[in-house]
Amino acid sequence: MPSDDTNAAALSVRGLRKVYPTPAGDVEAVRDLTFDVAAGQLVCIVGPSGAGKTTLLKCIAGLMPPTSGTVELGGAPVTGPPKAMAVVFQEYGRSLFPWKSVRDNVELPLKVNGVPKAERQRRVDDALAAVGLDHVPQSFPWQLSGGMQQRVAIARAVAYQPKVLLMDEPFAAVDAQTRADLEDLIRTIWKDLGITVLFVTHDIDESVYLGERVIILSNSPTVVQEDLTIDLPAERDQLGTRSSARFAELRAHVYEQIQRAKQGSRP
Amino acid sequence: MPSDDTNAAALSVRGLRKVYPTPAGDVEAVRDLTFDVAAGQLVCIVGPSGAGKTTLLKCIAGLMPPTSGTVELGGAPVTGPPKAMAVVFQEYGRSLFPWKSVRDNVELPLKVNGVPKAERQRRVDDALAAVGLDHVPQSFPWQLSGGMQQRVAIARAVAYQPKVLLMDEPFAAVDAQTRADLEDLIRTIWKDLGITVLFVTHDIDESVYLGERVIILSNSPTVVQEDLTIDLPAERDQLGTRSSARFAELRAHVYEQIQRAKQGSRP
Amino acid sequence: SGAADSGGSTGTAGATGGAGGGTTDITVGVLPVPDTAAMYLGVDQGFFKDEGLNVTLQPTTGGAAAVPGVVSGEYDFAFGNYLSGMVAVDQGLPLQYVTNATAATKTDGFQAVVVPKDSDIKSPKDLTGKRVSVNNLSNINDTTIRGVVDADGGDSSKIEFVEVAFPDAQAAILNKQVDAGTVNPWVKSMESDFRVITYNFTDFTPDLDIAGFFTNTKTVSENPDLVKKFQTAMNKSLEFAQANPDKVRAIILTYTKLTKETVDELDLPVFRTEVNKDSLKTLADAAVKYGTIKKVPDWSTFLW
Amino acid sequence: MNAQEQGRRRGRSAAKPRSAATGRALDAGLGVLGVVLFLLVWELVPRIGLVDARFLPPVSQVLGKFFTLLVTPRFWTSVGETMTAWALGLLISVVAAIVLGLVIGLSPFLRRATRTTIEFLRPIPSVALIPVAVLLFGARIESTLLLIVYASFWQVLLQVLYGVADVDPVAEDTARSYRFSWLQRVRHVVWPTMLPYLLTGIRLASAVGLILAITGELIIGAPGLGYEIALNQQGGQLDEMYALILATGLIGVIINIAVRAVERRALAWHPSVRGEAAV
Amino acid sequence: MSADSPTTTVRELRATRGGGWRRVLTDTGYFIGLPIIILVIWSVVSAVSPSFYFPGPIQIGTTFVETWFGERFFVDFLPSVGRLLLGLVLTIILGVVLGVIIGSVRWLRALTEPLFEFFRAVPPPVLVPVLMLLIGINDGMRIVVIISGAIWPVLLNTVEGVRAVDPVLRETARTYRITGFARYVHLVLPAASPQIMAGIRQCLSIALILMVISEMFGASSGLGFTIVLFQRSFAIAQMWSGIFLLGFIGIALSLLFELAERRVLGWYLGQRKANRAQ
Ligand SMILES: Nc1ncnc2c1ncn2[C@@H]1O[C@H](COP(=O)(O)OP(=O)(O)OP(=O)(O)O)[C@@H](O)[C@H]1O
Ligand SMILES: Nc1ncnc2c1ncn2[C@@H]1O[C@H](COP(=O)(O)OP(=O)(O)OP(=O)(O)O)[C@@H](O)[C@H]1O
Ligand SMILES: [Mg+2]
Ligand SMILES: [Mg+2]
Repeated sequence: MPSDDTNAAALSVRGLRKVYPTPAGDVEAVRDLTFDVAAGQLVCIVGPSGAGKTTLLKCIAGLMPPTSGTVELGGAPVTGPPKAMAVVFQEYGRSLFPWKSVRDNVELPLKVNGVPKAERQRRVDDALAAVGLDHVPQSFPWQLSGGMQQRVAIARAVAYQPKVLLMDEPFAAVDAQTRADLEDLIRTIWKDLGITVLFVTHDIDESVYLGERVIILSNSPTVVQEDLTIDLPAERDQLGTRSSARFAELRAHVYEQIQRAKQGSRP
Repeated sequence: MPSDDTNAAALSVRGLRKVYPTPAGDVEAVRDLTFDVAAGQLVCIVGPSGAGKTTLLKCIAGLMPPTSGTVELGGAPVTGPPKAMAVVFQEYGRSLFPWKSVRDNVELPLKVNGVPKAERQRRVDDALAAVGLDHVPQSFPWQLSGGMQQRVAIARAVAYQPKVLLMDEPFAAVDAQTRADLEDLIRTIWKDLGITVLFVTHDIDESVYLGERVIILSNSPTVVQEDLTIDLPAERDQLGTRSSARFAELRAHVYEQIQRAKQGSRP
Repeated sequence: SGAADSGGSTGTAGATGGAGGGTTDITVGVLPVPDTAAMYLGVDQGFFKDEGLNVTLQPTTGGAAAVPGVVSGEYDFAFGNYLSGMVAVDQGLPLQYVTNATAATKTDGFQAVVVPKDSDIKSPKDLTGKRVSVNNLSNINDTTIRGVVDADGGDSSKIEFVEVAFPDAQAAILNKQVDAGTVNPWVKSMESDFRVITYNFTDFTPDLDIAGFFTNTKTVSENPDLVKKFQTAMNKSLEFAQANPDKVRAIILTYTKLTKETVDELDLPVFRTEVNKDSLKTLADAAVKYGTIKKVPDWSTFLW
Repeated sequence: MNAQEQGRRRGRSAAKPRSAATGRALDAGLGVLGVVLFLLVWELVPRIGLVDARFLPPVSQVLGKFFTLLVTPRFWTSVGETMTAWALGLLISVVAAIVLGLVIGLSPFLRRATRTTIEFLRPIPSVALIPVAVLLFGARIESTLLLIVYASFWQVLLQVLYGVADVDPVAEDTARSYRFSWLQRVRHVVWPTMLPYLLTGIRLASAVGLILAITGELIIGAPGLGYEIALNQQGGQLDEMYALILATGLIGVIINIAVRAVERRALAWHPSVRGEAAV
Repeated sequence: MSADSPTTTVRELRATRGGGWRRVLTDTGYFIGLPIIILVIWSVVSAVSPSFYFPGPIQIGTTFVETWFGERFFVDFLPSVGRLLLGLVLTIILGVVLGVIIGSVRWLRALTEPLFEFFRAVPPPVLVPVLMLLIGINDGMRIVVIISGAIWPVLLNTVEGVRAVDPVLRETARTYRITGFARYVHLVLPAASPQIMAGIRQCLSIALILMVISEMFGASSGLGFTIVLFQRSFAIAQMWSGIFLLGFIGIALSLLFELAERRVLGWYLGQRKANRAQ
């Protein structure tokens, strides 16, 4: 399902501000975020814990209204969950339906969105195979280890074939080897389907390895600390890319920026 | 509380086997593990998910009896939780008492073990400061982010001033920067107090950076795949050490061994 | 049977040997209904004090609760209809009636089986095959109604008896849940809605004794003195009540929730001291016939 | 209930924060409106003759009676009698259930050995014991007590057993690894884990206990509100009967509010109470 | 991508089953041990010191057979159980449907909350006289009595369960555009089912109590009535046999419920167990 307007700004965030009202007073999670993502781009977002990454993603997904500012997707303002968008939530464990098997979890969104049975099955099989879970389709989520659960959530998003994919620390629970495999999977899907991907992580290496761009967020209340273009070659591989000199430079740069962000420096 | 028999084998695991009886039949988690740890050594344990790392740690901690084989600590067989040993559990969130504040959680083991009040307070304050949590002593665990909870569990172990410290993936939930700080904290404590540390992780870089030795476990049913001595200088720092050539070599070696372990190769 | 054991020593709180002028504390289980007016009145008038009895009246909801109370020794005496007593004795419980409490009226109904004004039930035999409410099944009302119906030429085995408490009976009849119902007290003002089919006590046998006070046989054998005193006081009360209907009406208002209008209309029961043994024999025979009890009680130990 | 209720609580805590005070005021307003609507219906139904006013007096009449009742000492004596039986029964069953629950719950052997017996005794409805109570105690407070204790004991016992079984094995291991003694484990680990279950059990038990107190009085005739209701019903004083029913309902509401307040205080650390603070 | 190490579940299935017979024997021992001990003690005590109110188990046992295997089975037992089951079914349907509606509509919830709190607190027995007046004395009244008392746990638990659907799940459903009816089928009802089942479990015992109570007023047949009649006529052994019969009904209900629960909540029980182990 390659996007047909590859050059337009698929996503445009303008002056986004989000304040959580709580009994104890207001919490300003995000102060002022402005950035654009072109259609078909893969952007990583890093930032200290509590910076507002999840908050930002939820606003983009139309799950909650911003306090002020706008989010536009393909030119239209986001008011509710848009079509053809999939989200992999940070709380992966809680985002799976515990009363459905792995297979049914992946299949459900396709079913209620009217995908015909034959195609549905094919897509589900492919997605499960891609994340290495084709051997446990009848298990329930709670019978799996944390890493496996996270992969189910990823498979669900992949099978959905969205135009925009939002992922919130999707690899936090998987071991190093699997993580590397999944990183490559995301890049493959992204290139094959031409989708737009927003990828939140707190692994600096990962953000550099994956992204075309890395957006570094400041400490809360959050603004964009830096918007960094990753000028690594498009073809990347785990050993070669990660040991390249440019990778080390970019990595060091991001590291330094985050450290500054944590110490409270603002752009 | 530096150990007084620094050269003896503090910990000796001989032919350890652990079978879990379950309603559906027996599960052999650990088949045959034999290794020694000298007093005052820092050993990292890596291995595929489900290899039995947690099982091993629990047997050492005297929390469950091995099916066969022995665990000896300072020459005496372990039959119950030994004195002067602290464990940081993998399920850090569940190991904190939700009905006690952060401070009380750290203090409780000292209290029930009869540490006088003044000293108790000093130790708790120091431990909380060391993990960067001195600003939230009155909070309850569930008011903290995952990374903070994990640090409370670490602080509790540190304040206990054990002779032997067992840690089960203690940094899984903290962000990169904090993780680096905590790694250095562990090395500092270890050197200052001269304690014996067993550190389970699935971050390969971390195991190489931290340990004097890395024990690599095979796939379940588990044996020792390789026992690797880390010949890096004793003084380590995050930037220098990690970018050294020897580090990269060791890292690659461990990586390869784990990959082989996952593919089912056995020594 | 072991029933007496569980009671332990008789529950008479005060010294049983209150032989001299000292008073004895006794507890009497009563129902808060007009039938027990004589007892309340007697206490009020001091007849029991005169006999050296300091009475505590303990209201209960039914004879069924009073019997265990007496057996266990919690109550020294209790109010209960004669058929309830026969049932208990039939099961081997050690009870003995010591005085009368109420008898059916000679003339009019204190208690009646009624139907709606427009019902096609005209006489007792028409109750055959109908639903009739009584306050307690297997007790004095269904037994007497059966007797009346059979005597009238109907077939009482075809009556379907339903338990409905007296206060609910009117509503049950009006709402057609039952075809006929036993009401108590039956008062004139109900005549606008209902018609009486039978005054089932008087129609069953004239001068039927309905209820009395009973005690544990153990009390009778071990403490005849106390029983004697109680009987004396109670007889005085009954006579006084029979002679002073106004005082009876006044005292009823104090311990029931009946309204003044109802009480004024009330057809008071007869308060009589001597027991009409023949009426009880008739009742017992009918109870055996209809299977309420297995055998007629031994009169020498049933009545004092 | 039990663990499932725990689940609910966790869920609730994560629910969206309310839009503050205005929302709450609106809710309260709607609640009052609901009550008013109900009273209106009650007033109208007998007035327009849908139900015979003899059987269901209009609410104004009942409320009037209710307020006159409030100044009669007899009413308060009845309330006192009912509440005494309730409180005593609850106390007995709670203490017994805690002791037995801890003893049984902490021993796997006892847990397995008592299972069938508990499963048999528990579902026997306590009203079935009314005849036994009557035979044993007559129309005394002990009768009601027997019913209350029997009914509420199982509620609390089951909750305590659930609670003891719910102790997190990781927390238990933590305590053991730091060498807590048996007593210290009960005090610092088992008891706090069990507490929310216990309080749920007490809340359920207090509701059931009140039901049984009133039922016992109503059917057996032990002194108290239930007996007054029976008396008024027999005397045909329906307005007073309804007023008393109203009173029993209000007592139930008050008890519920009180127990919940205790719960909130005792469980400030617990997810059900921590409310919006949780992330 | 490397294959995962086989999961525990797979391995568990493959593993051998050990000590089958001994397991069965110990299980049986645990199952009937204590009941047998109690019965024996009871027999001995009642043989040594017979009590009018507490007949021995053998006497109650024979009385049980005499009393309930005969006409009473059809006249008292079946109608009572029929009313109980019908009442339960109606209670559950009504409770869940109302609960889902009220739980989903905020203003409705606010409107009804205080009223429900009140009605739940009214002891159901006092409603019996009222319902007798309003409905009459018939099976309908008895079933309404059961419903009016037993519905609260189901209704209120459903409301809470519907409200407490995990927000992450709710958001997941929203982003995948699972809305409308599908949302109830796939999200709301399953998510609330642990709580609904908890409510139903509570409602079982209340319904049984109310079945008995409803038959203590204005009935001429039924278990509740019969037991009281036995008591009033001092047929003690029969009375106990009736009480035990109620106990058996209670057990049967809770067994039925557990069967249903295992079907409906298989996922939930498994999940809880999984969280508990390790
Ligand atoms: N529902 C809420 N109510 C109040 N404050 C909230 C709420 N959700 C988030 N916050 C606050 O908003 C800030 C941003 O939270 P958010 O979850 O977006 O951070 P994050 O960048 O995703 O952090 P992490 O890396 O730990 O996931 C935090 O300070 C958090 O405490
Ligand atoms: N209580 C238990 N009952 C049955 N099997 C168990 C139990 N605990 C662990 N196992 C099994 O034993 C094996 C080893 O488990 P363990 O938790 O020690 O692994 P681990 O190396 O700590 O894995 P991870 O890195 O995922 O924490 C796994 O296959 C697991 O399924
Ligand atoms: Mg986040
Ligand atoms: Mg582990």
